[in-house]
Amino acid sequence: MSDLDQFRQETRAWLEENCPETMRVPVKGFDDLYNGGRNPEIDHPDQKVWCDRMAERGWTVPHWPREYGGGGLDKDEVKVLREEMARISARSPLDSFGISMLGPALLQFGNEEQKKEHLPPICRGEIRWCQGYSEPNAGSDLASLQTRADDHGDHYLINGQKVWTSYADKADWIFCLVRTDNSGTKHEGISFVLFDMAQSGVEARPIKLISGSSPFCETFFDDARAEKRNLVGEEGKGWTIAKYLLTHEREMISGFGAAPKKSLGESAADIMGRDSEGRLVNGILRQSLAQYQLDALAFAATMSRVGDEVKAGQGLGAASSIFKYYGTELNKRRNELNLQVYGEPAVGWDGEAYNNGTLARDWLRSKGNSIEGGTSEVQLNIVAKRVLGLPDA
Amino acid sequence: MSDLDQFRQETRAWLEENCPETMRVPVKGFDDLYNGGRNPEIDHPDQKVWCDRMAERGWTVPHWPREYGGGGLDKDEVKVLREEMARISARSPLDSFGISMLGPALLQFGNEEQKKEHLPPICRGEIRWCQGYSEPNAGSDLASLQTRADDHGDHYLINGQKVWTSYADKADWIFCLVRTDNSGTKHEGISFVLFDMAQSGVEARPIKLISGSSPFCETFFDDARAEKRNLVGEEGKGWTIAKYLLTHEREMISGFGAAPKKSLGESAADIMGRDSEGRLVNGILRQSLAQYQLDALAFAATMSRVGDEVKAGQGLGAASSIFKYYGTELNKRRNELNLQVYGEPAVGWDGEAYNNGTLARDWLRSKGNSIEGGTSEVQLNIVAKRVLGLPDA
Amino acid sequence: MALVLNEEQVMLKDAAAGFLAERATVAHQRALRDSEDTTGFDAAVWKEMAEMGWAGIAIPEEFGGLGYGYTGLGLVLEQAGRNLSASPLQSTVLVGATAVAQLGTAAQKEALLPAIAAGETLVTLALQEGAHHAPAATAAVATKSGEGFVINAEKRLVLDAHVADQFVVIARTSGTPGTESGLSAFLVPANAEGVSVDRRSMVDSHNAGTVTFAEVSLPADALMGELDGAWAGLSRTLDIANVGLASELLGLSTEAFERTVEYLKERKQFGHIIGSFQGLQHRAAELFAELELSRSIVLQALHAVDADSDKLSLLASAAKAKLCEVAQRATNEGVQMHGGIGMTDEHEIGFFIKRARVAQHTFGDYNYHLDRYAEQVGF
Amino acid sequence: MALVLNEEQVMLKDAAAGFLAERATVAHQRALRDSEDTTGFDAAVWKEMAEMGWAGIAIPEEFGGLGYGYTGLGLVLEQAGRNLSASPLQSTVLVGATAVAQLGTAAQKEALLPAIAAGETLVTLALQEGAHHAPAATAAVATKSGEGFVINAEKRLVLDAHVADQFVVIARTSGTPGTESGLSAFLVPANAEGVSVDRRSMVDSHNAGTVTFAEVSLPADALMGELDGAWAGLSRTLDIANVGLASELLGLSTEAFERTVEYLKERKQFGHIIGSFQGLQHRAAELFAELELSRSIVLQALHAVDADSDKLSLLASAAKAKLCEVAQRATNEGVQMHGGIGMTDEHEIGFFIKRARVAQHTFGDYNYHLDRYAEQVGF
Repeated sequence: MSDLDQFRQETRAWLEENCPETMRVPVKGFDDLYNGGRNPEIDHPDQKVWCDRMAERGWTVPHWPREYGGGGLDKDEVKVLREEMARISARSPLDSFGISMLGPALLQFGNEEQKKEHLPPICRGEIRWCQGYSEPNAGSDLASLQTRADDHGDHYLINGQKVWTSYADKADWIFCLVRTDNSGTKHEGISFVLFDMAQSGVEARPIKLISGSSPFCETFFDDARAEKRNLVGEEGKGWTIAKYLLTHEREMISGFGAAPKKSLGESAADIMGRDSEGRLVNGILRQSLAQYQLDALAFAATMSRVGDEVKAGQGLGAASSIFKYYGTELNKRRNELNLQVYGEPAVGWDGEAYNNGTLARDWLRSKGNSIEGGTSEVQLNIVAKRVLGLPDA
Repeated sequence: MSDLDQFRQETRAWLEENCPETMRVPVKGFDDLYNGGRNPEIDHPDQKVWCDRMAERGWTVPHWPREYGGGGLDKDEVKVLREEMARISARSPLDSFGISMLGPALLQFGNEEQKKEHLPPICRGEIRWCQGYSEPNAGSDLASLQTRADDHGDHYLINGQKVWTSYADKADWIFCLVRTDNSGTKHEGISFVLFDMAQSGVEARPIKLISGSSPFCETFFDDARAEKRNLVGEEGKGWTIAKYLLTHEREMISGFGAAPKKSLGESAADIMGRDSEGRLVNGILRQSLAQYQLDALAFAATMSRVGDEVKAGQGLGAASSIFKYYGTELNKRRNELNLQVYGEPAVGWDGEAYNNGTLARDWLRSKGNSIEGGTSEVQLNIVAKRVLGLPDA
Repeated sequence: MALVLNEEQVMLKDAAAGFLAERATVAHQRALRDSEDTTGFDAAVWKEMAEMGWAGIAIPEEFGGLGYGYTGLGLVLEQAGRNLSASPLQSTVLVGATAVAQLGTAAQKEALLPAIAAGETLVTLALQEGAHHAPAATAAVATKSGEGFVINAEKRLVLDAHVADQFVVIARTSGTPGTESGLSAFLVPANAEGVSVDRRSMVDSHNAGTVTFAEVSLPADALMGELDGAWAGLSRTLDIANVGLASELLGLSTEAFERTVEYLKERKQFGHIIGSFQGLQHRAAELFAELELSRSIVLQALHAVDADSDKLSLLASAAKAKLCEVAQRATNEGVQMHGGIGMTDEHEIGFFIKRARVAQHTFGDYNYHLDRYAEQVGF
Repeated sequence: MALVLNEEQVMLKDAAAGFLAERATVAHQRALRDSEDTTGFDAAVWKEMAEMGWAGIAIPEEFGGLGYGYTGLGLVLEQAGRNLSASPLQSTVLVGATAVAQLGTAAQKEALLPAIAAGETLVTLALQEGAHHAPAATAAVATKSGEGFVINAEKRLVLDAHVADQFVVIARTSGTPGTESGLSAFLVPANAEGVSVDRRSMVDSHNAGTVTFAEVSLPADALMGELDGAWAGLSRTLDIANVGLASELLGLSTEAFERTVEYLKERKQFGHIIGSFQGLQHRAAELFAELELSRSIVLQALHAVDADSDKLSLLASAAKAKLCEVAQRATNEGVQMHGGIGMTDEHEIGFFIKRARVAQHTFGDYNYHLDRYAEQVGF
């Protein structure tokens, strides 16, 4: 038996024994994921049990090094673990910005002490992180941020305001872009610091969205304290890390646009009926649906192609520059079509008959996809200038 | 009997007697119109007979004053004349840029001598005019024109190059924008002059278009002479006249987009067939056609509305600012749909089976609609800035 | 009829604009929503509207109305669209009164139209059964029982269902679902036995509900017009309803657009007013063009109603399809161009996108009406 | 199969790009057009192509081909699209050889495929009868006559009709127009009695014609495959033909786009390089995105041919529909963004828009294939 087969056998056995039955049911939505933290939101006690057991083996973040709390698994082993978890429909034990955003940045830009201090608690689900990027007067123009960090010897004092900080009201620590220097161009003088949210100088107020949920906050800093040992990278060089994370985030958001499992056109035909040739009765909607599905197919093919090109050692091609833009626009189209296909229940907001407005709320939420993480307009600017080489105005 | 009834009776009788039978057949296309000039292109001798008879009464341009060779008719009389001509399918006796473009400009901006000199020959079809506006390096940016007019006392010497001069190879005189002064902004120092094309310093070379026809020329001036008495308006103030004529031209071009008499959707159903419900079999094309026809209907309603608003004394509303843009874009859509509806014969270029490529050539010609007379992009800039009040970059 | 407003109409439009911008604004709508108001509109405001005659604006003078025609009502609805004002204008003035006028007997008109015109009675149409507007697909059944009828039906998206006094219920008295013949209309009081109303929370926070008619016994005179013969009157009612909704969507889209253009003139990014970026300028200019087309087709459709044109169905579907398309574009551009702030509940632009989609869906969306338009045009 | 090119394919692509950019460019195409060349392509260039093996690129090695598969042919066609090269690549290599391989008997394959691969024989498909591609609607009839058949047909848009040696003619041997069964394929030599070719001048100045088959007598062995059973092989031939045309349109669109972007970087208006205007930048960036999607779907469809995927029909229609859409947009933007100069015959951009529309139409346009795609997907 190969090592990998043996690993599979052991993994299967361990999962069978350790994954609680309640954690073998798929999550219903974002709110159902376990995010950890000092005061975790726990819908079911098994969530913590499951997270702790996985964390003990480093399997909450199986591809990170063991020394930082990860599982130290190689690509093939990670794949086996995912497959075996999928086999029993095991939930992901832990979902957090620490894993998806800060961790990769620290592994790339952090010093040894920072990795040692911050990564293990992320793996164990002990500390929940949020991201302090956008500001009220710096939306797409992120680099014009004004939140100030004043040098006080071994620490900074932070003053200013962030907005669109995801779950800042529930996070323990923040990774935050601050201005340590005003003298150069706007991209210079930005620093990337980490600090604890549990201090008197920090206040987070949730923002209610048009979809009715409040995943984001306005966050205010009034002499909030950040230790200098928690400055990541050099002072004034934080923009490099910010760009790295923005790209990372865009790739995550673009995933929204993947082709759905069930064809929307078939759902439409089920709901609205077919003509004698088996075609959706309404030919107008049929055109929009066919064009949407065609584009979703071609977009999925493009994501595969770029993946295959990377695997073949050809590097990340120019096609990847369109992912964020196209994926989010596609997702918005999909959501508009949902309203047209599902009709009256899709414009319902509350109540069981409308499944608490899931379709409408998803539709409204999708409008943010082409704004957050760099608007579609900014994406198109980037393609025009960096890929096509068109000049500045 | 009212005066108008009597006018109708007399007009009817006169037309019956004077309009040759051959001129009671509708023209087949642009090339079939009579344009007059020193060396007129005559497809049938009756063209000149008909033009001369009408010109004698001033009816080639019935709404111009009698003193300048027009008919001196009021609005109601002009309407009666048109109706009576339509009754017997009488052709328009004369079609020229002199009537449609230069005449209105001279009536507005010319001095008495200029009107007396130039308008009567236009009415009589003796002089054919062309327009010298665009230059190779000043397409949309018309005001950056470089053709130079140097002052030589009683005349200018013109040097430079024009492009897109319609039928310059067939015209006798040109109305031309030239630069008389380089010291101010680009809009200043432009003058509007008239001169004879029959001189050694003028050369016109036809440009072959993608549609295969050559309605436009490149025109070269090498010390071409223009008399100062043929400067229209003040020296250096020609831009005002140019703008007046551009607006005039845009309104003419926007007329292309009017809703067609026969519904394209019905033609498609005749050619491609209907399903059991009577719908065009191909639902994809049906969607495009329905959307096109809907937009054509709404555009026609908009042109009516603006006309009614003007009649009601409300002035020319903001809606008129979209005519050129929308009308030409609509016409391009119509022509693309023609290819899809008529299929193989519509991509034919020559030969009887393809009616000498009429559909394809019209389709190609339509591409120029959104370029000539101010591109669609320039039109959108104008709406954004002048109508919506959005700021300059 | 010239495509311009006459003096009387301009005055009406200005009056409506002034009144609604003060008394029934988006802020008022937000307050109604957040307080979970049980009426769902401001009864005092509605009373004032009725006093101004709006409840009977399109009702002939012989029945106590103003007789301004549907062009007049369209102008008021356009202003309601600009302010997202919730009121019984749609349920009762646009649809209910029209249904009574088109379908009712002389006695029913005598009884109801003056009461509607006085703002005393709310009448609404109970039609839709499935997820989509599909009037010929009506399957609800009314059966003969003695002199009268017994009706069984479940109807969705009934406007102002929770406060209506009377329902105009469309049910099948013969034929099979999918056919236009065999449909009849009945006048059913809200307090009849077997009628139950489930008020529904829709995305626009306006007022609609599901109404169940369980073995509801009706006297013979509850029948409106001919037995089995409701189609023609229903069709005309729906055409008018859709022209009215198109008017509302015109106002809504225009207001969303104008607010967005204003925002483009204020917001700075990358050191520039974002309204100076040509990419946004061209999109705004294109949308402006579409809104001008929208205004024309709505006005033409309103005139077709008042002129009793035989092109009404064609123009009604044209106007509704065009306004569904343009409202979707205007509200989507509105949110996108506002950026992050447009995603917040605190900002008002979100109210426009929400109301738009419900109005688009009501009595047939873009797909329904563009399809119907193509049929009317002959292909 | 990974969606990347292997080393062999990259070399093939580079070789094709180099050769065509030198020997069969738009300028060559213009010269052929203006001299009213009777062949319509450069026979010497075609000979060189055949010497490089392109005539047999997708033909199995057992029949004298290169056996590079259709992915290889697609790469060459993409380069032909970039240069608008006229040659028998479409008529014979893409369609004719495929029809023989899919429909022919063993003897027919033996006789024809090696000759095609050697560049010695041109074979083309004679299918379309009406204004539109509609294979099931075929009405031309072949009747039994003794041991053989007599065929009567008028076929349009037959590629390279005027120089073809053999026609693969689709005719009905039973059934009624509109049904898929009852169609048969016949191999008809161009010099058979009753065959007349009318070369047609199309907008792209490439080569197509109308072929009339008047009482053409054929021996029994002219039948390709089963009597009445051509549908499956014809369908597959058409799927492959459309994937090949999509490859050509991909090259054409990409080239038109790249030339336009270059022009945007050079042309000045209002004191600025026009490529600095955000309105044009966004349109160019959107088109770039569509071209990347186009590349992916074409590659996926080419792989589906070579992998004998059961999704071929779905992917072929997807690829052709997408490329019809994108080619239309890319060529229209090309002319518009070039402005006045783009309208002149002297500039080359016009050649792209002309070839695009003919390639779009050939074997089914956007409307045909998006409709077919929706059917394949199940609605």
